[in-house]
Amino acid sequence: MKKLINDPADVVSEALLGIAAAHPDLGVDHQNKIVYRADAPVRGKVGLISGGGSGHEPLHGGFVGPGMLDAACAGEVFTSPVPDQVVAATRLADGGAGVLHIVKNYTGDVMNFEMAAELVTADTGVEVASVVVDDDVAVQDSLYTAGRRGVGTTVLLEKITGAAADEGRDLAAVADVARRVNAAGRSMGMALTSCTVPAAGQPTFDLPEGEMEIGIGIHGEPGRRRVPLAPAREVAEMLVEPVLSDLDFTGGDGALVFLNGMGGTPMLELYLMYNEVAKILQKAGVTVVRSLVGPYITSLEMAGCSVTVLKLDDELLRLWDAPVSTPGLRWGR
Amino acid sequence: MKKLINDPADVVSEALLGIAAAHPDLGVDHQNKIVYRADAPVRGKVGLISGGGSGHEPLHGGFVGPGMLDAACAGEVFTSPVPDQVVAATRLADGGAGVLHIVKNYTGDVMNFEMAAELVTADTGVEVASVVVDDDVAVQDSLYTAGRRGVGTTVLLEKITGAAADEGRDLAAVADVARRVNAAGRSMGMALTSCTVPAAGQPTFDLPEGEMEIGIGIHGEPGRRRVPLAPAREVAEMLVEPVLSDLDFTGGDGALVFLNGMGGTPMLELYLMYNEVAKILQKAGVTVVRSLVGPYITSLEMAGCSVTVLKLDDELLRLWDAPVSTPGLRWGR
Amino acid sequence: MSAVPTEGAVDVAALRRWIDAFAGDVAEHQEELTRLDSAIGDADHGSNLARGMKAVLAALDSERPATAGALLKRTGMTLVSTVGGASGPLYGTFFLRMGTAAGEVESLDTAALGAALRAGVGGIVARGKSELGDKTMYDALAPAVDAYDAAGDEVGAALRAASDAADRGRDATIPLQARKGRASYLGERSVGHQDPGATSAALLLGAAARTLG
Amino acid sequence: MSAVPTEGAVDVAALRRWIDAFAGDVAEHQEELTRLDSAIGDADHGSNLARGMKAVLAALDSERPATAGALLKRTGMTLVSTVGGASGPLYGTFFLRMGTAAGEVESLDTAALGAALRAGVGGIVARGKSELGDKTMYDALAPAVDAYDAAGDEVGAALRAASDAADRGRDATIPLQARKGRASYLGERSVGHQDPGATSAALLLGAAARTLG
Ligand SMILES: Nc1ncnc2c1ncn2[C@@H]1O[C@H](COP(=O)(O)OP(=O)(O)O)[C@@H](O)[C@H]1O
Ligand SMILES: Nc1ncnc2c1ncn2[C@@H]1O[C@H](COP(=O)(O)OP(=O)(O)O)[C@@H](O)[C@H]1O
Ligand SMILES: [Mg+2]
Ligand SMILES: [Mg+2]
Ligand SMILES: [Mg+2]
Ligand SMILES: [Mg+2]
Repeated sequence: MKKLINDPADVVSEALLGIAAAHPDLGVDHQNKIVYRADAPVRGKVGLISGGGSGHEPLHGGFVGPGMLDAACAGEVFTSPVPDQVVAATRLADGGAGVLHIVKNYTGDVMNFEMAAELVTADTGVEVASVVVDDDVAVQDSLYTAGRRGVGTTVLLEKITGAAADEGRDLAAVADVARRVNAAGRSMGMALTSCTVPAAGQPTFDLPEGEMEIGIGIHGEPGRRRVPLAPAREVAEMLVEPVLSDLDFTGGDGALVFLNGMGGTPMLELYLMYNEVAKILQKAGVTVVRSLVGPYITSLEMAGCSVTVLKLDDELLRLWDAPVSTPGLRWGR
Repeated sequence: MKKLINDPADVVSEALLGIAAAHPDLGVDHQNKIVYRADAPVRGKVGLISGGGSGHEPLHGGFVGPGMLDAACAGEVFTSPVPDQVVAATRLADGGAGVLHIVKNYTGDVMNFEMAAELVTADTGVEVASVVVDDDVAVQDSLYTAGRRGVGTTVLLEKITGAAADEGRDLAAVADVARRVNAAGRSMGMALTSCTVPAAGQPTFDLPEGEMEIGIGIHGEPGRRRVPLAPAREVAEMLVEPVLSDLDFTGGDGALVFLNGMGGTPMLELYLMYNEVAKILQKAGVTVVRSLVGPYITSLEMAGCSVTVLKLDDELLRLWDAPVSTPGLRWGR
Repeated sequence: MSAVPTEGAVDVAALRRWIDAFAGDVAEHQEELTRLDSAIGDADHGSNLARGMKAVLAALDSERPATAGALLKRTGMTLVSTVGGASGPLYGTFFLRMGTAAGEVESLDTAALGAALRAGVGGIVARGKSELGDKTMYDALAPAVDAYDAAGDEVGAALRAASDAADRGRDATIPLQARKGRASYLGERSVGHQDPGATSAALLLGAAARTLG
Repeated sequence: MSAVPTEGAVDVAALRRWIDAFAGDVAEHQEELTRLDSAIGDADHGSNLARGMKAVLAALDSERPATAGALLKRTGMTLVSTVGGASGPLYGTFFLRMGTAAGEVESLDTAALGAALRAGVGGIVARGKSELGDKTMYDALAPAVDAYDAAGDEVGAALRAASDAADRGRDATIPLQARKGRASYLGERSVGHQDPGATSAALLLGAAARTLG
């Protein structure tokens, strides 16, 4: 294992020290492993929190700031945070208008956030709503799965919902925007390499030269199928086709296209992939009105990418364009 | 070789298609492989151009936009652009106030930019000034080297000099700011892995488990020495010590600290490393007033990082804080 | 309300020995659990449980709960607060419910221990909505409590039966296609791999048979 | 001003055969050149030169220059415009200066060819400020032009002497510590490796000996 770390057990807490040092606009509760807006809670604004295992940076801590999240809980690498963290983050984020929990659909995340919401409601009276992101078309929502995973759409949802909260909407309305984003977003990912969980010390799976995994999530797990390595244009087809067959673009809505890097794939390749994706979407008659290219929801140092397509209406577009100021996404201020 | 590409020969031109598709604010001259501000030239403003081999993204194309570069030339992977490209970029960027060439100190870059400047001056009458960035303390400037390499400081210089040009200064004054930044910045880098040049098809060098390279540049070349893998805190010492012993901080100036990822190292590790670097600087009595953490000047998918320390005075700080709007760095608008 | 110790009953000290033994087994098998989780999950089950059980030992050392209920609930709360992931809430709920069922007593007889175990497993089902054959820890735990109840009055024999059944349940996860948790994302590719949670659950019952019998 | 063809002289067609042969040698040795550049550089010398020589062949095919000067200058300009890196300006300048020295003639005799080669090498020194022993292409080219001049009037013999000297100069780069170009960043670690540019320069002289002699 080759990593820039000290003791594998300290990776998350030491990275949080670095986040605190690098971003004076953010506060870090090192005890509870929470990154929060230094000016939290914002009076009268619905608080937005999220969290999950670490190893997906900049998600979620890098999306804390004006226009996006109020606080984020960092679990151990690829391990959902514990309820205590979520409770503490909820308290930090509550400005009197309630708190929205943005939860990626993984058994662990869902259960830990659920327990936290039970505790918050019982102990503090803070109003909590939850939205579960499940946008990964690699996984069918059926009796045979834990439902679709929450992947790329999470980033877009945190941004757009953050803008809705900034407009002063109430908790139900903010949660509604979040659910609309989730309903309008679909993703599909692939890996060229595995990644190494620091505590495990070796790659999660073995992926020989000449092969790749299609339909991966963001936890370094193997994907739905292993296929021979293919040129970028074919990889793009494998990702975009299932996304588009699951989203109805006949209404003439525009799309936000998000080409995400899994952590170990450089921008040169991501832009090249984005070109392939854009060509396929154009052929399919999808009008791309906004795009995002880069490593925003990652799987440690895994090489690979995912494609997220979000159907935009005028409101979602306006909320996407609204100012945001976080380490990971920043514009308009 | 596992990469998201089609034909290795087309990597750069296809990535430029992706940049054009993803960034409507940027123009791309595909013939000359130039990324430019769609609104270039800006009348009356000194034009800023840079360029170099590809594979360092977001450098340089990702730093084109208001407040930073006017145009950037993309060479083949790790290969300096040719004079024709530089000439074309100079023309695109000239708003009547002359053009500054920002050149990283590599034999190839220097010679190609030099030939371009000769051609521009002979053919067009556009006034050109050049600044050569040479901030890498791994390489001593001596009879036995081609001088120090240009690495991390390039990013900071492009940002700060861009702000100076935005203020309407003339070419000599803008070039002077650039030279001051170069004089005040020092960098040192390391690698955990090699990277693979697409056209070469295999890793540039072999770096076994348990070893790392100290004193690398940004072209996937081996470093100054190979040493056993060490914990992050020791790696930080190996990078910061030579930087600080080359910069005089007795005047009480603040520092901008830039912890750069080489492409394959995830943010989790970069923040952890930043924490180590910040601790060492604090112990050394250096006041960090600004920081930048992330992959901004990369070496394809190489795992590793570099540390750049820039001594700031009030003016450089103000110019760093000025608004910038590029794919790679954006704030204030 | 403190219980009168019964012959052959499981007292607080024995329960503590169980927790100690489970913590030891988890530490010993940490790499194996993570390796199993690498094949069909995200390579953290071993480190998750090891971290949690280390915290449990520390909590029990500092608090020294005096009743079965207090000891089991402290174990559960510590797991909930330190493990995370899927197994944190699940094992946490197991011990919390088991502790609630056990009550503030100094020892448990065979029937009370069986009822407490069954309550704990019920907590896992309530949290995880797992069904038999989903390829989860429940596939080891469900047959274990059934075997315990079927084995009669002698606590040692009952726990050995439970442990054997848990081992068989664990082995029986190998051919299954997962329908819960991360492994379900793999679809048919989950077939042929032993479930990590069922493996740690079998360790839990094995430790019980060694220490409570 | 068109020259009278001399017996044993090198005409435009022969120069074109030289360029063709060099392009072929570069294509054939592309991987080797890149491998050498991997050890002490950035793994692109082979693809750089291969790309450039492919473009040169295309340019010469479409333009069919009628004089030695035009052919060599077109070669140089194409290399400058397509190679990039250090070798682009260096080889580009070599051919540009060689073409200027050759002039608008249809053939070169032994002395004129030697003078043109020397002018080309002078261009490399002017651009790259290289000195003997810096571990660059100059270490193959400098002894080559000296050997050419020392070899007498017969162009074939002169080129064979030059080619042999270039090969020796190339081999002599192995023990050197680089003082120019990327390899210099490696310090002592550059010792023991053959310089990629000296290797391609030896190919250039080898192709000349085969085609112009
Ligand atoms: N819904 C569920 N019900 C019961 N057990 C489950 C459920 N989901 C997952 N598990 C168990 O959890 C184990 C994985 O635990 P762990 O790796 O610690 O958490 P995570 O899956 O969040 O990484 C699985 O092997 C399985 O036995
Ligand atoms: N200053 C110089 N003078 C002469 N030759 C040089 C000089 N610098 C580099 N070279 C030659 O260029 C070769 C490398 O060419 P190439 O790999 O194509 O360019 P780059 O070094 O820019 O990647 C070296 O092997 C060396 O022979
Ligand atoms: Mg996990
Ligand atoms: Mg190069
Ligand atoms: Mg797991
Ligand atoms: Mg090279």
